[in-house]
Amino acid sequence: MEPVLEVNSLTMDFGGLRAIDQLNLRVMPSEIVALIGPNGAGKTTFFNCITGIYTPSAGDIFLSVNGRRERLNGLKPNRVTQKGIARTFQNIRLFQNMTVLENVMIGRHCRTSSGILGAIFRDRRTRLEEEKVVSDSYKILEKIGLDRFVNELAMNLPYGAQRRLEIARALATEPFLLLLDEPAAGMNQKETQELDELIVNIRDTENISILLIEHDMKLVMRISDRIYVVDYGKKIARGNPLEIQRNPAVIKAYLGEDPDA
Amino acid sequence: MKQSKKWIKGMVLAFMAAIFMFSGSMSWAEDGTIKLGVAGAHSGDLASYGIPSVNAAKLVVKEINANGGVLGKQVELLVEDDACKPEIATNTATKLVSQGVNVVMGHICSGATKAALGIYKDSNIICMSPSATNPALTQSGDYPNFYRTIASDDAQAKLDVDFALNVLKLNKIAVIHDKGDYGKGFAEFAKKFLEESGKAEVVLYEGITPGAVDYSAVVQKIKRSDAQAVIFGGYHPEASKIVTQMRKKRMDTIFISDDGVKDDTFIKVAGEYAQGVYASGPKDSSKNPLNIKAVNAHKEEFKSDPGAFYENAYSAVLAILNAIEKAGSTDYAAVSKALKTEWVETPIGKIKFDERGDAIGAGFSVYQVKDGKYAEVK
Amino acid sequence: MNVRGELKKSFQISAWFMFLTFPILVIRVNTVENVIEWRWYNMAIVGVSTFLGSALWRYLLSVKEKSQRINAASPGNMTSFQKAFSDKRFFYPALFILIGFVISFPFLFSMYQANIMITALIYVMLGLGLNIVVGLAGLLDLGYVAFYAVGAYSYGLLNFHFGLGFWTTLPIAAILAALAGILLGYPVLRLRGDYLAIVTLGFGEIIRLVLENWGEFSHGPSGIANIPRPSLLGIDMTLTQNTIFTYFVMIGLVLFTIFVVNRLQNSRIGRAWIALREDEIACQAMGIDRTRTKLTAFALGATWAGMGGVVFAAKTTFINPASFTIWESVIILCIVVLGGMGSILGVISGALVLTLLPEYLRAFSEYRMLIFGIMLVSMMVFRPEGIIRNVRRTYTFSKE
Amino acid sequence: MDWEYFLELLLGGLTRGSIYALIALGYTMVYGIIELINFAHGEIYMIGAFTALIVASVLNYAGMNHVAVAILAMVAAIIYSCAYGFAIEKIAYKPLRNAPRLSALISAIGMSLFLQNYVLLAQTPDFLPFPSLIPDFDFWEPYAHIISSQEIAILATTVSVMILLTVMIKFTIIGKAMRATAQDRIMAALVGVDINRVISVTFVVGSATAAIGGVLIASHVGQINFYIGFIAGIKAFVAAVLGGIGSIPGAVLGSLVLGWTESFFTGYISSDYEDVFAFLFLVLILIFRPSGILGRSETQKV
Repeated sequence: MEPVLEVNSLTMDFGGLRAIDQLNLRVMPSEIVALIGPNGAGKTTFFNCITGIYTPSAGDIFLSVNGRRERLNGLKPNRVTQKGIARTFQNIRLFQNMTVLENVMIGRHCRTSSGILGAIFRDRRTRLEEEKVVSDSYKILEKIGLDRFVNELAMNLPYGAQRRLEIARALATEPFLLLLDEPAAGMNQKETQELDELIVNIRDTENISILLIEHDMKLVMRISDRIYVVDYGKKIARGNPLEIQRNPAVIKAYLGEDPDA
Repeated sequence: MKQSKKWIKGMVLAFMAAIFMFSGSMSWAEDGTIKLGVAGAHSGDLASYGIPSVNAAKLVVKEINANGGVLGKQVELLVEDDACKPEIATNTATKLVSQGVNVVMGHICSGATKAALGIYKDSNIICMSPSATNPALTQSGDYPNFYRTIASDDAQAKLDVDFALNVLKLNKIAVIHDKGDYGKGFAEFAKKFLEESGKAEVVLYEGITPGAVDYSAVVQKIKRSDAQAVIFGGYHPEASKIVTQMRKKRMDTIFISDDGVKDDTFIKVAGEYAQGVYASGPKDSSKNPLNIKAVNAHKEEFKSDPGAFYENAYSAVLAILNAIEKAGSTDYAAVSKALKTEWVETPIGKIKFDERGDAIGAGFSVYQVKDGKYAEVK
Repeated sequence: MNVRGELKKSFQISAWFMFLTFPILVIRVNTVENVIEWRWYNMAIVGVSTFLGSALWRYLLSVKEKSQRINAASPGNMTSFQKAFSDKRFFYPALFILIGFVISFPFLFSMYQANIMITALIYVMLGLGLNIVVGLAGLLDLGYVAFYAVGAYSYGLLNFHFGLGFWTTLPIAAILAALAGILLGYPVLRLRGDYLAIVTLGFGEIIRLVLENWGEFSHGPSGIANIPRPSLLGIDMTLTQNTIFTYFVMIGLVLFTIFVVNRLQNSRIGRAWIALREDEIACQAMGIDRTRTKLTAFALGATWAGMGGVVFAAKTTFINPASFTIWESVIILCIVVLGGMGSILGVISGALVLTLLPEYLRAFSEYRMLIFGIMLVSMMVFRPEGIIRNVRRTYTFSKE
Repeated sequence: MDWEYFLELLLGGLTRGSIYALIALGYTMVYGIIELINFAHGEIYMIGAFTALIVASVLNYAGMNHVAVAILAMVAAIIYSCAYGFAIEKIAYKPLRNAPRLSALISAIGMSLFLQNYVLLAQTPDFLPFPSLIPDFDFWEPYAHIISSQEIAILATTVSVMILLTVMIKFTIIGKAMRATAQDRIMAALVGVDINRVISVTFVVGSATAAIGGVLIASHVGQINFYIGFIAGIKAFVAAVLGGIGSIPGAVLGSLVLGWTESFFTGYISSDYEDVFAFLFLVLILIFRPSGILGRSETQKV
């Protein structure tokens, strides 16, 4: 089977600083892959390279969907999203002054097409499309469990709900691959548990592959099919949770220093 | 389809009927006063050109009212600000018209005057400006209701150019302007007259940015052009900067300018460097008893010397009120006729108006700064 | 205790202001005539007025702080005004009265009132247009006046050279302004915040300066005169009739603007603008094309300025570059922010306040700009979110 | 190539640039700390010049000697400008610290309008001659046509103010607090920086530079009115952005570049389109360097 995401020797330099060094990574269809590593290891930079916020200095990024393999290097972020990669952000980046529903509706933007004239004249096609956007978005919120907040402003949501809204918004773009940047950061035990179920649920029902960055090792070990460990931009280990837990390099570089992280 | 067209037609008709019906009833009842509108820049960065005209109007009206008014009626002043902006000037003009003014003294800036004149014209109101010098105002024939007590830019430019060519016998001249309505208008005419004369070459023609902190680059350019003289169209703040910088660079290029520079502030600011500068301005009437009286009245009432266009405004008010007196009413046609036929004594001399609305008798002469004062060049 | 403390504070502030205003308010120098005038009475006025003023100021500030604590922004928290507005029993009669008033306005009041109302309505249009750029898309544009100038000069020049009428020019000017919006928007796509502001300010000035200097094209600083007023089927109208007619033209145009802006705002494109304003990175990550979204905002914002410019030229019958200075952009920006960014009703009230206020302040003649300045500062201090806060649309769903 | 002409333009541009720089420094400081385009900064410059004029006139009237008058006028201008800057911040900006940034901008615009009209009404709408506080030294007379002593004074002041400010920001405690506040206001407050004090000091220092600029420039130009602040302010702000707003050397560099641009464009092409070119130049610079010449290019945290 062809991997959904295939990253070959990706390198990213900032001036003299090498943030990512020759990184290879694969995500297979319907797989949950975790990317872990100490702070500053280059994980978020890796996400930014994939989603087009940064243009990588070297290496290739391929996305394979329905048998078509496309190179993503140098595409603008919105094009990457359109191709089928959605993401969440480590420091929550919701549209604070929009309602929860509208946040999700924004996610539908790239899957809809009505234009200026449609907006002004509200022809039948635009009306139908708009109705569909609203109902689709609502369905997503129901699924994520945020439907009771529909008309709240995003800024007024509790912290855990904001994280979930980020996921809902990303799902609305109909991705094949979902990148989650520390989805459990700042959540309590119960919230993490719920998130855990949510992620697995998304994978199971939607057939979406998931690549996540996470510091909560319990979560990572519970849900990941495979784990990549990076340090100083380099991959130091790869394997299933059990292998990783036993890997001496990982224990030395990461778990050993800070087992609770 | 047909149905809807009919519907639109009906709407339009009903609409027009409403407009005609109501607008008919909006005439203004005569009351016991003659209403004189005074419009111009009374706020903003050009206020200093407008406020003296308000003072002039106040003083004239005060005196005339004390002596029994005009046609036995008291004169009422309606003062409105236009900030020298065309868009505000239309509001000012409609406000004055709505208040039922009989005549208007103003506006100060040519642009604002042009915008307001259409409204006065449609309302049959005579408008006399003390300071709007744009030639088109009288020469285009578009504004039969317009008069002014100041000469137009082209008349002034002609005077300055003739002076440079015939008296000073110059043959290389730089023409500089401040890009403004007044300055550029003046400079364009100066350039045209110079080129038509064939006697002198325009070696430099440039606009400078008003309000800039210095003009050294333009001054260098003048120096390099080898001009014998600069003809400058604009106002005194820029003129004094240019003159000062020229003199500091030890250039003795002759400086000839317009009415906007013939201001005592220019001499004060430029100090010793002002010496020898030529500027055209209204004919010297400082010996005219009416002028002396007007200036003294200002000093007494406002405790300061009158500012720009004070005499012109004073004369304009006198001319307007005199014409109403002679015409026996505020009727548009009668007053127009009186303005064109009746001579009147004013601080700028004995004047009446020609067919186009320019004052006859309010000539210009060239002045030169001598020992800190403008003296008429004979 | 508290009263004494407050009194003491007021005393200090009043003493501070007496010191502050001493040279400029008390001494007047005239270096032309070398006269110095001492005006001690001004100091007394300042002392008393700041004493009272500072007490009031602090009182209002404390009120504001209290209300802020209670009032968290959320769509459920509408002002009483907005609540009344959304109440149908209240809304329809109010709307009816408003329509009646709008229609009868020029007949009830003088031509002057109709005339300044036209000006106000032009600014409503400009405000709504700029609201798309600043309020919705969050692009700080300090050169909006450029498009206004494009509109006004389109009419002035097309009429001068080709004799095109008001109604023909209106759509042409709108298109030209939109094109100008795209043209100016393209190079500044990468800039954000204040850099964008200063570059757009530069563009505004460039347009004005070109109009001023390129006399062969634009008639230079002396402007274009005798621009015809709006016409109706070639009927000859007196000035008063024409003013009334222009008033209704403007009412129509404003209604059209409100209609279109309202629809845009609640559409796919409108949501993209708001998302762009809220977070550019996240917006792109959601698959929104930043370039296109920004350019549509610039273009659609500029369109209204273009049409406003045509009406402006027709109304004043005379245009010159001096009408399109940076102050004009600033005033339009003030309308948007003072009214309430992103809120149509807010922008309308902002425009009415900011254009009618200086006119009605004419009674204070030379003090009016001073009062205007104080107004702006105090409005922002006590109500930084503007007169009317933007309220997000809510949706209702029935649980299945 | 006419070298003398080139040199003259270079010097002219240098003077003009230093004039912009004296105003731009204050702009850039305030912007660096609270990210506000302080529209009223130009007005503070104007008030400084007016205060100096008033004080100088009164003292001259009282018959004091020339040097004392110049010094006292300058000191008074600085004191009053600082006081105004301080008061403006407290009234118009401080209550808006947590409000949307545009609200603060509008407040600044309102303040600017207010101050212009305040001086217009309290003093005069006319231009007033400004006495030359810096004398033309006799020994310099032979070279004065190349560069006058006043121009030298302006140049020297610009350079020393720039150095002083840089030293202050780099090495003093308050300077460190300023940098911390500029980086992250909340974090700075958490580690014990008194934000209110830092912002007040910034306004006061910014106003002091504006006052020095106001007096020197007015003395060079020889006339002032209530409107000079607005015109100069816009140009100075453009210069500050050109150099990279928030950066002290950037403000000076931007000002000089702007001064030279205008000077050479006028000299070799035409002064008709001088400002058009200046603005186009700004646009071009910002397109290729979106944070100005010396501005830190913001790497966005995602």
